[in-house]
Amino acid sequence: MYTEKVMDHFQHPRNVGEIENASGVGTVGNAKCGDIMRIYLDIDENEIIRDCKFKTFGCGAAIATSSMATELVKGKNIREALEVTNKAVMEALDGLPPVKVHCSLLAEEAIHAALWDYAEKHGIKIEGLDRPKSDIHEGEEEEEEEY
Amino acid sequence: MYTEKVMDHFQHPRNVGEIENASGVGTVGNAKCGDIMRIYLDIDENEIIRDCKFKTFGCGAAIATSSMATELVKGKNIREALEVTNKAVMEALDGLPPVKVHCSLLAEEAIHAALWDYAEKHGIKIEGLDRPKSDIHEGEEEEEEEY
Amino acid sequence: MGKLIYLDNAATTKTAPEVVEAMLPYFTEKFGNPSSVYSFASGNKDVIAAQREIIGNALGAKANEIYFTAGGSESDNWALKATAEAYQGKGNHIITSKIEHHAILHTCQYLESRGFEVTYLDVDENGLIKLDDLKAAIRPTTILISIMFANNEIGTIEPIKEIGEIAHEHKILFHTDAVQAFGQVPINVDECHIDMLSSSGHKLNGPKGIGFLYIRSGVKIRSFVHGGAQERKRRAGTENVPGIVGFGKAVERAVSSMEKRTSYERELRDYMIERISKEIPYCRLNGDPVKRLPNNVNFSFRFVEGESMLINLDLKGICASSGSACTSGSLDPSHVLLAIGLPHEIAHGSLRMTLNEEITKEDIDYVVDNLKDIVELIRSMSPLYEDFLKKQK
Amino acid sequence: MGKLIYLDNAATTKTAPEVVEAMLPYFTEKFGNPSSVYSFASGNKDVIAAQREIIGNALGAKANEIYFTAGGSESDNWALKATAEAYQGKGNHIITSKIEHHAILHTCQYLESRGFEVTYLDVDENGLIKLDDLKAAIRPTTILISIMFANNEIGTIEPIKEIGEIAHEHKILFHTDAVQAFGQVPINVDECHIDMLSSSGHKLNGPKGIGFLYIRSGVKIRSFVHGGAQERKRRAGTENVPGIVGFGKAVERAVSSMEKRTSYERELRDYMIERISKEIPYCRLNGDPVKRLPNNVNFSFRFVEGESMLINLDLKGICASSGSACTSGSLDPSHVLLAIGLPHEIAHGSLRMTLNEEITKEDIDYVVDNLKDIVELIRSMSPLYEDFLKKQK
Ligand SMILES: Cc1ncc(COP(=O)(O)O)c(C=O)c1O
Ligand SMILES: Cc1ncc(COP(=O)(O)O)c(C=O)c1O
Repeated sequence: MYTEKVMDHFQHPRNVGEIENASGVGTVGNAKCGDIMRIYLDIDENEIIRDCKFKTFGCGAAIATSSMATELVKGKNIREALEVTNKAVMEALDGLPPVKVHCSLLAEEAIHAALWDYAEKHGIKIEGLDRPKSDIHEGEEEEEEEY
Repeated sequence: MYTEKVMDHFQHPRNVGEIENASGVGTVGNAKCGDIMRIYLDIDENEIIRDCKFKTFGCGAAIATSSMATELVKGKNIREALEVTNKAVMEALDGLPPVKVHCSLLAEEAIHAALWDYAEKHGIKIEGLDRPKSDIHEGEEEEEEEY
Repeated sequence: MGKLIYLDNAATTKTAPEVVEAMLPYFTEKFGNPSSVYSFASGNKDVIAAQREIIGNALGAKANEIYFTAGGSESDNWALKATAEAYQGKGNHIITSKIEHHAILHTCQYLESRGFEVTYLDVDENGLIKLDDLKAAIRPTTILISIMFANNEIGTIEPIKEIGEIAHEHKILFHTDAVQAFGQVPINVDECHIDMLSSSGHKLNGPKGIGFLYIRSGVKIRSFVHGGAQERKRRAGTENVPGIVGFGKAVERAVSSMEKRTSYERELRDYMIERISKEIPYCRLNGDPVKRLPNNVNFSFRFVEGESMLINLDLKGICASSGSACTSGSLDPSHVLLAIGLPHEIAHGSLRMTLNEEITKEDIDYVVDNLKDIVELIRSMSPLYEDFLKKQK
Repeated sequence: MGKLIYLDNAATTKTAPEVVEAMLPYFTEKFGNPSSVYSFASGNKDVIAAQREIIGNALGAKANEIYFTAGGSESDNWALKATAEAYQGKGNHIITSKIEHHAILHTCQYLESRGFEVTYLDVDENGLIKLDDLKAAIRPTTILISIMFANNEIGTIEPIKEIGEIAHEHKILFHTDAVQAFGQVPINVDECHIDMLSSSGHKLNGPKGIGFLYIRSGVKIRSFVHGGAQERKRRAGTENVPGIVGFGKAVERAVSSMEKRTSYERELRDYMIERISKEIPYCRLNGDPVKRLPNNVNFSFRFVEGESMLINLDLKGICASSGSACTSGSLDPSHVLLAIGLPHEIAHGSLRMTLNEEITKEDIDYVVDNLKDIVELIRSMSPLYEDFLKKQK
């Protein structure tokens, strides 16, 4: 069901953990729907993401996308990090099953939420970054029954 | 599906043929329903059935019941022959599948029809013998669909 | 019993040994439920997808248009009942033919009892529907045309492409029961404008208890069996993995061997038809002589009843079937033989022999030689024949 | 992969080798259509009758009350849809429970869309329906009560005898989905006043794609699949002879071994439940601890999501299942776990392990040891656990 890359990141997740006094923290998803992602960012004065950690409650894809997303944003500056879309995460994992695409969206949202938190804490505005949705599944339709 | 006795009478039918100038001939059933039986009787002056022959268009059970019926009436007197019911024929054959019971009725009717013909020709009345139905299936319901 | 000559391949076929071989691992080794997460079972999902692909290819269809069922009857029931329900808003009229299999006819009768109207098209003396009749039967309320690809008794192949064109022109859904045709004649669902197609595994050397319904994407019929999310949520029930694997293998086999096999069978068939026509008097070939399944031989013999032929043939190790009422336990002979215009008594004397690639010319000779004797024997006992001979004089 | 510990016997079971053995001749040797006249095939009719006898005996039913289908889902659909149709004149109300299999629930939803009214009974925290609720739900228009014999997720065995008595008292038909129970617990249809009962072959080491519906004689439901005269004219389609033979063998096997097998499984089950309860913190046993299928273990682990448990177990060669939404691709966790009152996030962290007689105590130890590590590992990555620990301080 999962690609080798997904399985690798699931079995050996990168950057699991917390960052004390992180520059920004974002938590998205909800337990009701079975996945919650929390991302910690450590951002230096040049707006470079020096470190990034995550904690995730969720399925194999949720864990793998969290791991991959943290890998992708680490070392990037804020603007570059904003461009790490769910598509980028999926591609880096060699794809996800259709029913798991929402996990990659969750990862994108978690980064955005952490960046938003950073921006708020520092009183800055990051162009192209919207307030995170309180619930990632808001407005998401349950996969339509085919007929 | 058929008992050994039925198969024996089907494979080696007794008394197949015609009797020229028979004392009585009866034909019952119709081609529409897939079975016709014709029975020839040779009855002597003591009302003993000296000989009996049949021709049948029909399934295995039709042929076997014809054969058995002729065997059963041969040598009997008229009154005894009247008592050769379809049940007697069936028993003598060690039974018939339920959907084939009507064949044994046909055999009974064929004997009755031949006896009726004999009675008419000789201007006598045989007690307990009714005019044969023109069609053995008259009034017979098609096997009810169970539900 | 000695030799067995199996000439009833339209009733069912032997599951090919390589089909059984392909199925076996899925009983005891790879027995997992394809819906499961763990790798031991989830591979079975791919295996099923592969069979869908094979079958789709064989029909010129997409894999995801193939929905596995328990057999031809379920497929027919699904197609008719679900179409009736889904397109009820558009109309309540269905067109079919008088020679369909009971899985179609009895379903139509059921639908009639639920307020639908059904036109049962007549067929000509060879069993072909008339396209003009079809056109004339179409109403604004017609929602479905269901005509079988080939008939199971007399082997007649209907003008499916032309029917499909008429249906398409009138924007009416077209279903075909291809239970007898699939694997015997090439089928392309696009060329024939087929929207739904039924098939059954055991008719082409696959296992019993598995079939499929092809449903063109866009056709909005719902589940017939509600429950789990199998078959893209359209047919619930844990997948019959061995059955599906066996079916896929059987289709692969049937399609790859089709040309060679059917040309062999066609030759044998015609040889058999010729010998019987020439050597047994008072007989009639049923079904179209040309537009005919490659393996179907069907004759009526006057003055003879079918079941007694079958039993006599059985005693010689020959398996065949008949449209006689007696074989079904009812009083009426086959509705197909009546529909092509046979009188009852002649319909009762019909014999169907359906060949396969294992049958040899020697087998055919053996069968025809025996059949000659059997017909003669039965006629010698027949009061109808007696009357006929007397009239001749 | 090395060792495989299959703990998903509620999803499907391995077809027993002796079952496959019994089926094999019916593919390639005795492949005849049971409806045929000739002796080569007609013997299969008796073979089917013999299986019907075996199954009838296992239930205290008559052989002719057993109707073969393609599986549990078809049996459930048939029972519900045909009853609704046949007893429409009497009423339009059906009573079922919130924890039924989707084959029941989705069929009920379908029937609701067709004008029927359905009461879905609540269950208590162990998954048991309350008899008082049932009594209160009965209306003059109630035509059917359908309550499962045992639940497929949490293993709870419902008070079937009491339900049957209530149904009987009110002259309401009683159907039970016994797909999980048949072969695991003794069932007598008369004692329990069961009018219809569904079963599926592959849940008791029989083949996939075969099931049956028991219909008490006198219950006037019609065909679900119309067509040929098979199954006493109530379920059309060429009989799946190998499937039926395999099913019969599996039932024979399950019934004769039931006492020994289930007491073995029960012991293992309770050992496993005890170890997990004691050794893994923040867990909850789902389902009734006593009124429980002998092979069912179902736990929820807080702060843990089910699918990631399954994948980690899979990596250790352990096959299990979860009520997590993620395993089904939907967003909601199992309706059964919600019905017994679990909050969503706890329902997501459920794990079902269903044993069989081949599992050993050593296997259980291996599984529990690994499960402990896996739960700990997943918790160490869980933001919910992090929050929980912080609050504890
Ligand atoms: C309780 C219950 N009912 C019905 C079914 C459906 O059975 P099948 O998948 O064999 O159609 C299952 C199993 O999937 C089940 O566990
Ligand atoms: C034309 C046709 N349609 C439908 C069926 C039904 O198929 P099955 O018996 O596999 O359900 C058959 C065969 O019996 C058939 O010949």
